[in-house]
Amino acid sequence: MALSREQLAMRVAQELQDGFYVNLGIGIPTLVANYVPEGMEVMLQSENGLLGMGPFPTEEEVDADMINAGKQTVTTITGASIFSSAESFAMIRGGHVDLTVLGAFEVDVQGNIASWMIPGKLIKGMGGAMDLVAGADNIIVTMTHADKHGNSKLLNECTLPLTGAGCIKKVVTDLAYLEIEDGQFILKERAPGVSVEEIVSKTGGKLVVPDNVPEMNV
Amino acid sequence: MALSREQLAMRVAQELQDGFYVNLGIGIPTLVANYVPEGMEVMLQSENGLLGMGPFPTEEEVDADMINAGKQTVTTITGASIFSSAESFAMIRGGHVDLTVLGAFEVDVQGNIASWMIPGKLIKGMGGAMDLVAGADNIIVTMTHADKHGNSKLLNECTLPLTGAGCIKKVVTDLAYLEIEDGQFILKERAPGVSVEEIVSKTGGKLVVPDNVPEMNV
Amino acid sequence: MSGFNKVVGSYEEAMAGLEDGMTVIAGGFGLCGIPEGCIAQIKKMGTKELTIVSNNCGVDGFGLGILLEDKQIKKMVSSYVGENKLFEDQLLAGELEVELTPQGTLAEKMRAGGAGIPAFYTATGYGTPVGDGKEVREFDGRKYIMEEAITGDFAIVKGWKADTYGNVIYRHTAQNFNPMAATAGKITIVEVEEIVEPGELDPTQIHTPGIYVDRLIQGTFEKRIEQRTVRA
Amino acid sequence: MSGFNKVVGSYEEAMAGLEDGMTVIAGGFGLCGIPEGCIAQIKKMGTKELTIVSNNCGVDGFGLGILLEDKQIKKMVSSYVGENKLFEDQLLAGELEVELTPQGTLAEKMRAGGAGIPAFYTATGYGTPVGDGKEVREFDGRKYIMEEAITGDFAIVKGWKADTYGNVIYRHTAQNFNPMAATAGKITIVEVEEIVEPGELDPTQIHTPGIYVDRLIQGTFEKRIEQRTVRA
Repeated sequence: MALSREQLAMRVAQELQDGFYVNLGIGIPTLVANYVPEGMEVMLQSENGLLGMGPFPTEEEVDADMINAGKQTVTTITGASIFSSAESFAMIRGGHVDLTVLGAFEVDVQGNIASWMIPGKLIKGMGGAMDLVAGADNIIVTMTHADKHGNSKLLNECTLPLTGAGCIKKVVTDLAYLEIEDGQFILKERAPGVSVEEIVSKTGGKLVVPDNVPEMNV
Repeated sequence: MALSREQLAMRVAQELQDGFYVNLGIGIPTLVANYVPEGMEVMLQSENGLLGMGPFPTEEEVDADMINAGKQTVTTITGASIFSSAESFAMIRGGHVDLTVLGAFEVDVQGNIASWMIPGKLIKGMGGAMDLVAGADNIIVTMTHADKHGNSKLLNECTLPLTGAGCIKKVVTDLAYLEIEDGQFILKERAPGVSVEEIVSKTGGKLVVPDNVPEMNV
Repeated sequence: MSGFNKVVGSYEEAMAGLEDGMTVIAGGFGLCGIPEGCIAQIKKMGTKELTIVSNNCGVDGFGLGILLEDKQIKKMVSSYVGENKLFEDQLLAGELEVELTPQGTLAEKMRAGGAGIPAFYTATGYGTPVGDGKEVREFDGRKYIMEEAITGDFAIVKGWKADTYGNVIYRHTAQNFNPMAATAGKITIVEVEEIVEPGELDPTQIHTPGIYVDRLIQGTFEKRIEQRTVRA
Repeated sequence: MSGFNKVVGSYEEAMAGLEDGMTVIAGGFGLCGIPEGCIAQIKKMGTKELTIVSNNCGVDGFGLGILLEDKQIKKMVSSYVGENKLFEDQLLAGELEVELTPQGTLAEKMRAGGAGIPAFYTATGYGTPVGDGKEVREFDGRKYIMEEAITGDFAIVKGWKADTYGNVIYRHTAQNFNPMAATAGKITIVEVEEIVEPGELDPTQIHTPGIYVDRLIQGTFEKRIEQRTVRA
């Protein structure tokens, strides 16, 4: 069965390591924070200028001056720091964030990602996404394997305008965990109950299927 | 009579305006702080990272963590701010300092300045001088009109390696106040008792002498 | 002589000199830490053909969004827009120009503008529409694009506290783009919640030194929340 | 799991991994705000052929000057040197290489190195020996030179207080180059006068966020004064 949003987040959370500074994009990536393994500490970076983002506030704690990159009211954890957006993106661009998780419309075998613009639709802007994909060494894209029309989102070449070029190495979809290497996708894990055949049929880009493709542990 | 160091500082101080942020170089420029006109407020910037430098400390106030760009122990005035050297030079390079005063070995009619390096002598470095001359719109060079061998320091072309190109417009020497415009020095004021002839004879670069050259008021 | 006292008594005085066609850099992220009073004053003045540099353009009826109502904005330089219907309408009608700039590049362009750095290289946007027409250059085997600095005729900034000399501190994440905006205006106006005497702020804890600030005004702020999210 | 606790128990541990030929970026200005303990440890380790990036090179017998005694430094990148006889001797003997860099450019090169900006343009040094061989480019009718970022294998930094997560604040003008150095090392070591628990420092008042800090150690500091100037 295809993974639920929660299961996607659980699988991504397995990539966390103790002491990681992590930037989580809007949507499914945000859910990853709910699945940090017991006893492990990670610190969330919010690109507007906050390191050490905490949960949403209680009604009493709500403060208009304390928001995250999604413009939601948030809190800080003990040991947080708050700084300007220039400093925040110095951190991001300079490669100091250990892991970035974000969604996408398309990813291709060259590690290109398209996530911000669909020609013909109103363009709202890239926000910090281009900085995040250009700055991080370690990025996980999480998205559905195909769009709602059944078209693969894992391609030989992105069809939409790019967010970043050659920067994606890991993709977690509702069907599989894949890595990108030497111009091809490598199927690393299957979602529980999902066949290799289904994944192959729904992957548009060149795909390498190893002899043994274990099921994900979610 | 040629101006004394104190008189040089007094003349430079006449260029101050109320509310000016000022960077004073080492030597005679430092003395300018002693001649701020009554009732006028200026704030001294020290390029290591201090805006609002105060006088030297008392013995009791001496603090190794509170120094100026000359590495001297100093104090701060009320309303001072302290920041990194990157921020300090952002201020300087960005043209936010209202007036910079510094010494020089040579100045020429193109507004070039040489102040940091004499070939054959051991080179200690430019420190912040190149940033200061490149960053400020309003710079006053203060120096003796000629060196100790009698050679003019106001030239058609600097002979020593430059600190900055085309950035000097005002020079106060022990003999005169001059401005640089359209590739020539313009004699604006004479030191008290110094003749135009003496200034002409000691100026190596092209010099324009207006009909009336008033004496300085020092 | 008034020395370093930057305090002005009214928003009229604060925004004096703003003219049609000027560029205004505004601090704020979403509706957080926005210079509400300066924006209201620009609306009141009716200044037109403005280029506004700000990460976002407010919402319908609040923040920079109110400047759309009388079509005062000619061009927005932002990383994310369109939280407001009016914006969308004017954009689609060709009445409004938008220059989309990645958020980190925008922050750095403002900082560079204030810091006398005319241009810098960044990997952000290379290979994307943002890189179109920009110089590409390789350093250490990686490709970067050249981005130029931004400066404004005016910068409008929202601080928390400031002393009368214009030394400013920001509150929580209302800091965001404000410190860079403050450095990049030919004339920088800061509005704050509280003005204190010089000496009341710790010199090592000032976010924006007074050298960047031309005019300072105490305001009152609605601080509307864009996404109120709470836990039980 | 140790989470974000960056505290190490000894300078041996703090400087572990430093090898001959590496580049070390050091905070400090003159003898103010210098990482005394890390420097002493480098001397003890006897690491050779080092490139040291620091505004100055200490004095005879103190600060980075002690690394000259056993000829551990191959190259200095500084804005002002030669406060020590040994430096002069080694320079004249051709045993030491010096790359003189304007102070503001040096600060910006460190910041750029930490911020993922591989190069930037500055008017500083244009038309001078510093500009020799560097690309010249005109923006808005003014000439600028391109300067490249600096990063180091190690950065050694002196803070005042830090929490165990490596959030650092600096004291007075001992801040100087330290915040930029902290961002520009592959491994950044911060030594401080006092280590406190997370939560004891105000989040909005942290000069160096812990994300930049790999190892943190509490030291004791002589804080020698280079120019003791007093008034009556």
